[in-house]
Amino acid sequence: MALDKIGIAKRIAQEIQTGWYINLGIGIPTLVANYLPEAVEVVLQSENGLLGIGPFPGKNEVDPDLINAGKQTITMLNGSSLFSSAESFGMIRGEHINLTILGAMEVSENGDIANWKIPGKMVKGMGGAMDLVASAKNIIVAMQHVSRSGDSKLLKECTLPITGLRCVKKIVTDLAVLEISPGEGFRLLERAPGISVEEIKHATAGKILVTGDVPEMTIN
Amino acid sequence: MALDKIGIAKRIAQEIQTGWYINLGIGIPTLVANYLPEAVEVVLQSENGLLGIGPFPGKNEVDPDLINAGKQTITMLNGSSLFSSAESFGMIRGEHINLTILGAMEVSENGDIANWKIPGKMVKGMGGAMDLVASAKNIIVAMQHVSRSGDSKLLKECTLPITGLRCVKKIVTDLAVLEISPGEGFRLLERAPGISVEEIKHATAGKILVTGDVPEMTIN
Amino acid sequence: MINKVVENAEVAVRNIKDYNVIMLGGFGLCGIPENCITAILKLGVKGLTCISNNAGVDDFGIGLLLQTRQVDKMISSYVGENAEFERQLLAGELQVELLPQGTLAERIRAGGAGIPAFFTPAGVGTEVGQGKEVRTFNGKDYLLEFWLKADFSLVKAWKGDTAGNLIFKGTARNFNPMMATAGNITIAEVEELVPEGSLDPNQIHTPGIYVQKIFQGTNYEKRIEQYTTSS
Amino acid sequence: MINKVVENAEVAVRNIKDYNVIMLGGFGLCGIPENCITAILKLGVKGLTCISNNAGVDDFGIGLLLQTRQVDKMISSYVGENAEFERQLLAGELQVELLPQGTLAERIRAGGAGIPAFFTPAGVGTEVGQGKEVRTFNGKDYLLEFWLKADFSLVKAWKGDTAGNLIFKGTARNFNPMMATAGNITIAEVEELVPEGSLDPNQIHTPGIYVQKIFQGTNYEKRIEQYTTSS
Repeated sequence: MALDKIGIAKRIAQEIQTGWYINLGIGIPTLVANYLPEAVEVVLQSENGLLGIGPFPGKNEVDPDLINAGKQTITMLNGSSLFSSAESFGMIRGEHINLTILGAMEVSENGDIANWKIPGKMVKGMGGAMDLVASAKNIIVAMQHVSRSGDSKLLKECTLPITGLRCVKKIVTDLAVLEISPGEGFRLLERAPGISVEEIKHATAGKILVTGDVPEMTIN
Repeated sequence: MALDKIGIAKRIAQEIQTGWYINLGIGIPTLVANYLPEAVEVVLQSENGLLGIGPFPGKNEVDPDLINAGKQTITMLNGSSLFSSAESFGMIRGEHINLTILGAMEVSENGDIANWKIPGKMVKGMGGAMDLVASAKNIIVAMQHVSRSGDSKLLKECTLPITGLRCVKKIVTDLAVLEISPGEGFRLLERAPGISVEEIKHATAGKILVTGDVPEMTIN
Repeated sequence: MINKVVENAEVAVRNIKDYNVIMLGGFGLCGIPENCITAILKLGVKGLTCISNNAGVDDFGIGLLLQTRQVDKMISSYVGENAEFERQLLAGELQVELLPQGTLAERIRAGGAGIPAFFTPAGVGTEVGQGKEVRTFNGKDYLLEFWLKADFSLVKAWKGDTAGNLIFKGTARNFNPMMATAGNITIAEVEELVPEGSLDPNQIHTPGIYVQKIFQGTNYEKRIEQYTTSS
Repeated sequence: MINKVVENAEVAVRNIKDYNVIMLGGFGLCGIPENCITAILKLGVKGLTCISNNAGVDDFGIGLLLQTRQVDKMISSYVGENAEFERQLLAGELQVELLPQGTLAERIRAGGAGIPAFFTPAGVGTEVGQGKEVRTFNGKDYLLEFWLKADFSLVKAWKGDTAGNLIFKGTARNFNPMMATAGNITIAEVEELVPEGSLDPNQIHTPGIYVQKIFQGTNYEKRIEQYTTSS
């Protein structure tokens, strides 16, 4: 059975190691914070100027001067710090962030990502995505394997305007976990529970590499 | 009579207008602060990270964590602010400082300045001088008109390693006030009390421009 | 120290002219110069180029200046959630230059800090990189980007003193400190204006040297875009 | 939050190796990492490249590491007042690269902020500009300068928390915040180490993300170079 958004978030949470500073994009990536194992100590960055994002506030704690990059009201933790946008992107470009998790409209088999613009439709802008993908040492993409219209989002080459070149390391979709094997294609690492290798191959337009038995994900 | 250091400082103090942010170099420039008219409201910058240099501390106020660029213990004023060296030189390069006053070993008739190195002797380093002279909108040099060995310090071209090109606007020496007239030379503006135009011409190796009667400085 | 206080927003903005370039602080609706925006509406200047991370919403923030058609061009990183913006853009009535958020922040910082150009990896191989100089350092490609400056920068702080020193609060800091450095004239509106000497020099976010005019703001709405609670 | 505390200076510096590049905060003797310098003396590593605005005095600060001949190269802006330094320089035992102070500060900031190169006006037409790319922007000449990074950055703060957040005091801030961002491993020594949550997030000068190790310093001498009083 294909994973739902929570399933994708739970699977990504397993990738996270203690001691990491992490930037979570809007949507599924934001959900990942809810499924981190208790023992894993990480710090979440919000690119509008905060390290140490806390839970959403109680109704009496809401502060309009404290929001995340998705403009949601948030709280801070003990040990949090606040800073300007220039400092924040200095942190990002300077590769001080260990992991970036973000959504995508398309990923190519060499790790290109497209997630900021659909020509002819409204352009909302790239926000911080281009800085993040140009700089992150480790990028995981969270997305559906195929679009609503049934087209694969894992392609030989992106068809939409690019956000960044050769940057994605791993992709977690509703069907599979894959990593980019530079120069080779998408290496299939894990199947969603009950999803066959054939189904994943069918849903993947780019070159897919399958070696031996591909294990099923373990999701709690 | 040639001015002493205090006389030079007092004459430079007359150049300063209310509302200016000013960087004072080590030596005579530092003295200028003592002779500002009461009504003139300025802010002094110390490039190691302070706006609003106050007087030297009383014996019980000395704080090793509060020094000026000459490493002297200082105090702060109401309205002072502290910042990093990167921010400090951002202020300087970004031309937020209205006036820089510094010493020189040589100045050329096109406004070049040399003040950081004497080849063969010890090189102490340029500190912040190269940033200051490359960026300041208004630079006044405070110096003796001739060196201890009797050589003019106002030259056609500098002989020592350059600190900055075509940057000096005005020079106040023990003998005269001169401004750089680009492409023309040193324009003599004022004479020190009792010093003749001929004496100044004699002490100036670079081209000097004298128009009409040159007034004597008024120093209180 | 030099006193930068002016009476109110109307006095502060009155020298803004048609076709000026203005920077406006804020991220979304957080930390925006609400009073200055209202005063510019009243002033009625036209043809403005606005540099701001976002373009407000339909009926608040810079969205208000779009409604009155006072803006010819926006330089931003994200402009979602604004129907009037979309209409003007599609009708060709509004020029829009979209930049990566970090590039925008750094170009403004560079403008204030006297750095005319710098290299950044953001946007290499994308539309943003078209026509820009690319150079490789240590095997990685970077774009050459230039400083941004403005005729006026409008920033919003939490506390400020009469000497122009500013302290921001929470994530309302965002683009405000860099924009304060990059305006030929920087106007700061503050929630609390205090006498010089009231703020700890060690806690100042924006030194007063960058601020030409400061005033006590009034009636802050501080609208929340995504009111989200745990319960 | 992630705990960065180590026991003392000896533990903090023990991974520094011969020929490493290290940055040391401070301006003159103000805000220097006294405990780390002592620990490096004890560690005995050789061949170091030290990036620091100054080189200490004969018998304090980096001057101590020059006496023991642990330093092969200094990158600084001002190195006056140090006789041993002068002796080694003239004897060709010490390499010295002198940079304009603002260029030094900005190159370090660039190293931490992922900017491989930038243009600055300082040094155009001087020895500093020899061999460097010159480019004209708006009629003014600028030099291309590159980022600086270090294997280890050693910084000294006033207060720090267990998560590595730092607050500096007075003009002891100087080069410390930029250097904290530009070290592969950044070690912070603090006068007062406090639990996370003790420092106001709005007053942090260096966010903990930049700091890999932090320890409570001891026996600060804080020597004054030019003791100057009004009376």
